[in-house]
Amino acid sequence: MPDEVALQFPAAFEYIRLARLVASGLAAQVNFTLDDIEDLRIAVDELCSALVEAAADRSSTVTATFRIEDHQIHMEADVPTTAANGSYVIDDISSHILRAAVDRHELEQNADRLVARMSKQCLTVN
Amino acid sequence: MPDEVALQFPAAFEYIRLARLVASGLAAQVNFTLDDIEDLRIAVDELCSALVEAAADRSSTVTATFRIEDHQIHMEADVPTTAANGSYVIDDISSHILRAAVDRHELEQNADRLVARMSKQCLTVN
Amino acid sequence: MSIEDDGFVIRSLESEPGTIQVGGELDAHAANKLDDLVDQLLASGVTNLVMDIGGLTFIDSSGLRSLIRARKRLGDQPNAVVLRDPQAGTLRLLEITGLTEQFPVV
Amino acid sequence: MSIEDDGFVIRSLESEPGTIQVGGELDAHAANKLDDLVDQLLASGVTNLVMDIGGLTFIDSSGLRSLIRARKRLGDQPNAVVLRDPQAGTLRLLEITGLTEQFPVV
Ligand SMILES: Nc1ncnc2c1ncn2[C@@H]1O[C@H](COP(=O)(O)OP(=O)(O)O)[C@@H](O)[C@H]1O
Ligand SMILES: Nc1ncnc2c1ncn2[C@@H]1O[C@H](COP(=O)(O)OP(=O)(O)O)[C@@H](O)[C@H]1O
Repeated sequence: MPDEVALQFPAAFEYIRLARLVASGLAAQVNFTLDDIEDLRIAVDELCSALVEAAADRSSTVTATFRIEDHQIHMEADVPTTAANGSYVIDDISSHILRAAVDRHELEQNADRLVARMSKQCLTVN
Repeated sequence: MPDEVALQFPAAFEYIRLARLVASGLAAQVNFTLDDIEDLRIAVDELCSALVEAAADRSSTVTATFRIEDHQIHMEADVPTTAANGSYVIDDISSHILRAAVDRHELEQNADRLVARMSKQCLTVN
Repeated sequence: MSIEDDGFVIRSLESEPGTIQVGGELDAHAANKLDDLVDQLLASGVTNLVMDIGGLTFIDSSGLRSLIRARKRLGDQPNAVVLRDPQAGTLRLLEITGLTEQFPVV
Repeated sequence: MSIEDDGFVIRSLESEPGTIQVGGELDAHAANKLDDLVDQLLASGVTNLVMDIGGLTFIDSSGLRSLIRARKRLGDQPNAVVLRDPQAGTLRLLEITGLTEQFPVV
């Protein structure tokens, strides 16, 4: 099984920078290029921001799990929330950014939680 | 309940820098002084290194949970491991560093996991 | 007025009313603070905004939405919100999101 | 020889046999790499080590243990391992741990 790193934080915007930090720290460790790391940072930020936005309040916990396999990085993140809170849709601006930054991304509303996923193939330096 | 942030990572030394990153990111967010952040980084590093050392192998997961209350930061971290692997003791060097860096620290071997705890009162800038 | 944090700085310049310096990381958290500052400046009668963003190291869709919001509040005129000293990353993001036209660079 | 990573760099200088440049963060992960390099140099006949640590931004007990280990392998003579350009943080750590005497600064 490939290594996984997970970050859990309250559903509040001030913690999203920690998700960016962990994503870029992890990516730097496997020598992904600065361009790829920058793309990764913004994609993680966009998706985690969507989860925080969708959460009922800051007592909900966002969990973001990162996995690196070969030259791909994957994130799966979720927050407890029901579709009754309004099913969450990524707006055009965020959508454009995500499409430019990563290879795949999706938001999926399950019965009790909203799940975000993304994958990106990265180049390495050295 | 105060906010908590948790990081989970494989029990391997290359991930300890992520624990330092999260600790310092969190501490910077609440404007702790650079001196306090530096002390915090080394204490988190010493304790997480002890947990990684005590773990059977890298398939074990280290969980480090941070909590900020008033001007105190607390970490509780653990890794699954039994005393049968040899009860873990912090050596003199690490002990001296921990005593200088934080107000309180401890390692506790439970039936199925080794738990590390620390607390530090910090000053803020601004 | 100045709002600071480890991650960002948002400051309205006394010497140039309507100019806001935004440095560091303009994510959702910082964008909320920027919205507040923009509202204060609008209440004080400012009719154009200059965003001095040479020191911006990160901006996401929340940051862009904050700029769009400011422009709307100023009646969507062509020069409602102008950007000073945007870096390559910011220009690329405006391009990707089709917002280049709305934010003239000075 | 040079081992690099986002977090640290450990490099033996061809021009000065026995000198090792250590920069960045010397934690347990990096200290393992440093041990390997020290062993290589010892195998090649080096009898004294100069640790050029001006670029060190972090060192923990694992880093210190790696220095002690190198000193032991060199027979614990007073100048077995000397430090070049240690920064304030490193000096403070040596002081706290009572190791100042063992690692002369050049
Ligand atoms: N949207 C996603 N986000 C993150 N990881 C994903 C996603 N979809 C699949 N994965 C993971 O990525 C790996 C490759 O999945 P796959 O569907 O074969 O991708 P592709 O064919 O597009 O390369 C699998 O390990 C899977 O668990
Ligand atoms: N060793 C420890 N590491 C981290 N947190 C701790 C530790 N011991 C206690 N705490 C937490 O710190 C807070 C204060 O605990 P307390 O025992 O009253 O500390 P003190 O009296 O030394 O300030 C409590 O919320 C407790 O859960």
